[in-house]
Amino acid sequence: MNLLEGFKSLWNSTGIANFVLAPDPNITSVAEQFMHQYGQMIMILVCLFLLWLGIKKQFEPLLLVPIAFGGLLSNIPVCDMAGPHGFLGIIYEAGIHKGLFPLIIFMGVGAMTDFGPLIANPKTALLGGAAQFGIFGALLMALCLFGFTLPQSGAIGIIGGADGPTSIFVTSKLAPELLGAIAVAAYSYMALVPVIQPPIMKMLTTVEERKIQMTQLREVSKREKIVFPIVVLLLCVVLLPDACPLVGALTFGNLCKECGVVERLSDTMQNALINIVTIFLGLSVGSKLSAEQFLTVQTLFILFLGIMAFSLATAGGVIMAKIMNMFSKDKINPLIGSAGVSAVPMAARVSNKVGLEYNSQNYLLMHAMGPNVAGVIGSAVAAGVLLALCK
Amino acid sequence: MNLLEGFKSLWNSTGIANFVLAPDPNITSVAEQFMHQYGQMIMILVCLFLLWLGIKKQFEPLLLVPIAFGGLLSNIPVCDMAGPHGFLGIIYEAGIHKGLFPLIIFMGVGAMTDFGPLIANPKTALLGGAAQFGIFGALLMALCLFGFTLPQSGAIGIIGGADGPTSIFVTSKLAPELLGAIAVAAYSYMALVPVIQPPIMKMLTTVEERKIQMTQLREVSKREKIVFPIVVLLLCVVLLPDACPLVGALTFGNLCKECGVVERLSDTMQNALINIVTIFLGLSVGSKLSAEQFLTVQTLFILFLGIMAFSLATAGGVIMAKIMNMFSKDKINPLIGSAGVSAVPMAARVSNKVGLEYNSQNYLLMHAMGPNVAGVIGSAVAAGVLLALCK
Amino acid sequence: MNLLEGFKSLWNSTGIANFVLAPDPNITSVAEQFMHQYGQMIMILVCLFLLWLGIKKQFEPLLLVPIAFGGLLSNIPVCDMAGPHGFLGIIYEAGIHKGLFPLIIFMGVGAMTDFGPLIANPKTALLGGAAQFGIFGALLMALCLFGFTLPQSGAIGIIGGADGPTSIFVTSKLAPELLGAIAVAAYSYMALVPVIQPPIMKMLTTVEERKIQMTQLREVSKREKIVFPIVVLLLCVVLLPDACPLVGALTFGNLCKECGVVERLSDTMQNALINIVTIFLGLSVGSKLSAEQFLTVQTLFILFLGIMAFSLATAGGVIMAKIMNMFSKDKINPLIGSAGVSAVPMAARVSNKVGLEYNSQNYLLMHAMGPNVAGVIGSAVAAGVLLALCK
Amino acid sequence: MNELLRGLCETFTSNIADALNLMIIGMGTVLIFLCVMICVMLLMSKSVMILNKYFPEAVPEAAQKTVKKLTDDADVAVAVLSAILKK
Amino acid sequence: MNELLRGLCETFTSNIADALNLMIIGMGTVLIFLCVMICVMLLMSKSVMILNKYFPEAVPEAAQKTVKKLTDDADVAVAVLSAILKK
Amino acid sequence: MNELLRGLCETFTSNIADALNLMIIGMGTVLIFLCVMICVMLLMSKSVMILNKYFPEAVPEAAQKTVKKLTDDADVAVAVLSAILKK
Ligand code: NA
Ligand code: NA
Ligand code: NA
Repeated sequence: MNLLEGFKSLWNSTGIANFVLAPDPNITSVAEQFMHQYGQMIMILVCLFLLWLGIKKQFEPLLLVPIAFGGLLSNIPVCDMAGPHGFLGIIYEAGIHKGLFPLIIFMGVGAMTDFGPLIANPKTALLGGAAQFGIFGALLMALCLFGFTLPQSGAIGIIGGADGPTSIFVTSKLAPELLGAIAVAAYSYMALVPVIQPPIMKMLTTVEERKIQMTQLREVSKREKIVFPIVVLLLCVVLLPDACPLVGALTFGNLCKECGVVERLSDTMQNALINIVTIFLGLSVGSKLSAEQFLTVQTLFILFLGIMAFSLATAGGVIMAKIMNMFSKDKINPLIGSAGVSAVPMAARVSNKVGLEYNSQNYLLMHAMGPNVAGVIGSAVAAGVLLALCK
Repeated sequence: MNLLEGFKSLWNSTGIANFVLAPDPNITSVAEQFMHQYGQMIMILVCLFLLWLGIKKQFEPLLLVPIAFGGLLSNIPVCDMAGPHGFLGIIYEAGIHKGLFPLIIFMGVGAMTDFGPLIANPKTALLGGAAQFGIFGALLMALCLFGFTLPQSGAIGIIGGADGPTSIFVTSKLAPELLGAIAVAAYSYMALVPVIQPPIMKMLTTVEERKIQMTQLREVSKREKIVFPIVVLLLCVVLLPDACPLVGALTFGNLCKECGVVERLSDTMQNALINIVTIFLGLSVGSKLSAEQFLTVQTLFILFLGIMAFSLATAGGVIMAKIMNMFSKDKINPLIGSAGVSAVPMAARVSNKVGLEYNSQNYLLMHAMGPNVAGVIGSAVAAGVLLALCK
Repeated sequence: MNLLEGFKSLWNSTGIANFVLAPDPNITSVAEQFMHQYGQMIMILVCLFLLWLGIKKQFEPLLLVPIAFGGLLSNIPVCDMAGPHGFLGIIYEAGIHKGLFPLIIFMGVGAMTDFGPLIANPKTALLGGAAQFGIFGALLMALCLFGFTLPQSGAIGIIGGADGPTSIFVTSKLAPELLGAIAVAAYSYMALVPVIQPPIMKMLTTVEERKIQMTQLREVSKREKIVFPIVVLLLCVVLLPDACPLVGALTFGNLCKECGVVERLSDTMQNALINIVTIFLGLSVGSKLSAEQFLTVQTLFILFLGIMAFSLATAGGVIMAKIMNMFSKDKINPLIGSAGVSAVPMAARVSNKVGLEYNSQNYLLMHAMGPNVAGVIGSAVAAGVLLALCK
Repeated sequence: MNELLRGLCETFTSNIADALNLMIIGMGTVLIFLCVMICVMLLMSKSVMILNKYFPEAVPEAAQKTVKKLTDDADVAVAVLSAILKK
Repeated sequence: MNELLRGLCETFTSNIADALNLMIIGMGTVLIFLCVMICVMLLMSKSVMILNKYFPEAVPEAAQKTVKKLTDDADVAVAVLSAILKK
Repeated sequence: MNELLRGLCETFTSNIADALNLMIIGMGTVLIFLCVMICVMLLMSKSVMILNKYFPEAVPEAAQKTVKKLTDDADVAVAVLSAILKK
């Protein structure tokens, strides 16, 4: 090895020498050529922006910080960390491609979720169902207006489910090439729920409706809480086996929490296990933030469709509450309808906050938790439909 | 996609349409045809029963709840969760087929076990050895009376070791097709030790024997506890290398516990790590609860042989204590012989409880812990013999 | 199966019958024949000695106990635990060969490291740079005097980085056959830092220099601590992408620690995750302690080169401090130069202790932490150079 | 050109139809699922209430644990207190 | 028929023999293993006792830790106490 | 023999050259990296200080948490204390 050669070979492996790729003579479009040459550099700036969103703006930092950092790492030139032999590529293959990570996280979500408010007032489940309208509305727009394929449209629609692991699970099966954009959109909009929802909620309700007070929820016995996850799983078995991986993981976690005899396992699912998997899920989702897949006009479309999905979901929940009020004398405050989008517990808190603006004694939080957790089940069911029909 | 077609394809994927499989014209036997058609449905009921045993009857819930839930999930039609691309199938392949999970759990067991009582009174180890008679007795019956093959008989016999990870490790090597039934039998009977053992213990002992008081155990120094796992491993290296994966994992955990300089690792083995692996071990063992493997007359035989194995093991331990009393003036209370079956610490508690019935001042717990932990080593050694000779 | 045959086949599988292998007629050298026949037995003794070092002498027990135990297990005859289907072999393949374990541990190291003292006094980073001289000095000796190949020399040199995960990562890429010896040397010498460094530090400094007092460090704001890991990663991206897996993992952990919004993840990296990975890393590094790879004269060379690497690194740091004092009026106590070898926080403590010997009011600990953590970055950069040029 | 337009138009129509069908099927499935769930839950609650009347639940362990932990902390405080008062 | 019966009989006999052999070998191995273990343990205990006489064990760290933790909690209680008394 | 010696000599010379080159390149890279890092850090510290002047940092959460935890423990102590005083 010669000193000059050595320095030169090292220089050739530096980022300075590799950031700007040589122009590819096969690419004729100027914009594409620019993307080809400067893509990684731009993606690093995008990832730094996402990091800033996560840390400074606290947009779901538990996910966005690892995702953004994973994106940063995977856009480093020379060392192909997102490739098949790279750190992130290996984790992606083992955890996301095979679907393990989202399911394990969903177990943890189950072990952290209290379905009590839903059991106490079952009919609020319909609000969580109506909010899935956002999924199918966005799917329609993606398919008809923006020219996405059917599987891609399904993956984009699922953003409206406002549920991270569900989105990642479905996208990794239907359209893995969009995983980066969809995950970023899903987690960002979940963090933006307090900004997106209130105007829609106010637009669709009258001041009187917003002041409706609801009767206090009855107490739920331990036995009901134990039986509930089993019942949901069995229903899912009977009606929609395709949703069973997601619903199964959720109900397993919840059963472990509620049955009271396996506290060790339930604690682990809620802490060590979900944390470990979150770190690797985030990093490996970030590995899909490559320039050629993220720096496209499709990503802009996905960001737009994502906000449409959230808005339609919010509207769906609120309108369903108004419809239910027409047929029932036990009035529901339609503000809790918006909580049906899931985004647990953010959306329920938004319902509570907007409610308090109009009646400072009207605490809607527990009432909103019903549709909120029903929304998680609803999204999982909708995911099952998409997995069955969009492949 | 046509609306009717879509609904039809969704209907065809529902559990209702798939639970009852179409009759297979190649199957002529009515019973087999019935099993073929309704097997999954029956297995779901069986798994619900196992869940009930785990939750309500607290039969080793840490294992039985995940096993039963895994069985539930793997019997859901359409979504083949126990298949090679399903969630449970992937975990099974990576963790059980390759033997990692049982060994990791055995590390945790080692890190939780105190061999002090055995070191204080080494000769009680013979009781833990004699109790392995259950393994070979059940093996003989399985091979000669019930027509199992030699590897299958070995796997069935190991139920008599009363040790979950050992049973799963051996069965996954010798007869993976029986894993579901053997794991269920092993964990159920471990939970039933307080029911199975006392009659046998009383039958084989006189009232005078049951009242024998034993001298208090001497204190064991830290150095002895550190040297003990190394000595056991070296013995195993010299005498029976085939038992070394199991004995190695056990002694590694124990050494980490006793050496006092790696508390971080020992704590992790006893908590986060063993809990995480237990969740996945349970779920993936459950994935072997398929109808065609579990709903057979063999399963009934295994359940019968399992209880025989436990009974013979109990008898073996008690009789060995009586034999030892013939040759020694330092009398052993034969009630602690039954603790040799391992099932730590349940069997030792049973010895204590039965002892107290006959002499309310006679606390046998610590004395019974000696054979109890020796039984773990004994079973691992017996497992080594089976792995060496039954393949 | 015949009783005699059975006993014989069991006997043939015992360690007694297999410890001493039959002489290989193809081996002519007496020494090699002896090694071939008695190698495993000797390695077990070596591993017991390493265990004793870890437990009794507390030489980095968190690593040395699992490494030694892994070595013990992998030298057991008959059951090929370090082979491709053995417990340790599988873990090695998945975790070390693919590079995951060292990177995950480096994340944890990042989450445990406070770069504050370095940010407060950036110029001390040069000390951490100069200490990397040990790496290249040892590399030169290995290549020119001991006849190692270039990749092997690079792996041996990295011992001078005094950084476990970095050493294992580099060695597993450049010279996996030396992994056992290099890991043992690296961790042993890290534990021996309080013995190795003081004489060299005293030899190279005058009493007056050792009494130099340094001004107290300014406080570092939270923002600086958050920006620091990002800056280091970006620099690494620009200057040396080959070091990015290591630097990326380190800075990810550190960012999670400092950003304050993902405490769950940071806690997990510092505890459950790093502990779990440490257990498996140690055991699987131990699986490379096979007789034919460890019981060679090369291992002696590596042990010698390792101590040379540490000594040269210490000298490099101290001399750099003296050089810097020539050009700056803000004098640095050269005793903190030795902390540049990393071995966090042992080397910094040594600086502090030696400093106190000569001026009982001169607390150098925080000043020494600057070069100490800079040494970690410096070693990672040097590792990047080796990975780029030694392949 | 006419051909192309007609082709586009047809694709659009078929896409709209697909999407609307999916929407109807999907929302239908979700709402049917949840309706059935509501019915089953009401049934379940009724049966559990009857069950609870005849076989009352045992006092949950968790509550006892919290109490115990509190007591432990309290024990420390009491110990310290008495130590101080003795001084 | 006779052939079949004889075949079955032979299989049974061979199985019995196999199983009995396995039992003898297995129980033998287990008991030999544990006997050797007992002997080694007795030896070990003796040697460790002699060792302990000449090189007594250091006080284990764990104990100190517990004490420290207790003290920490106690510190809190003391702090609160003094704060209250000052008010 | 002469050939062999010359060969060895050449290998040795080439190895020395390689190793020295590597040392220069390696130490050069490490020191350049750290020098650039030092410069960037000084710059960064300056900019952050300016930033901190105009946009002061929020009080970190962690501190509040510790306080809260202390208060919790303290609450226990206070509760015990008042309970004792009432007795
Ligand atoms: Na949802
Ligand atoms: Na046993
Ligand atoms: Na270093």
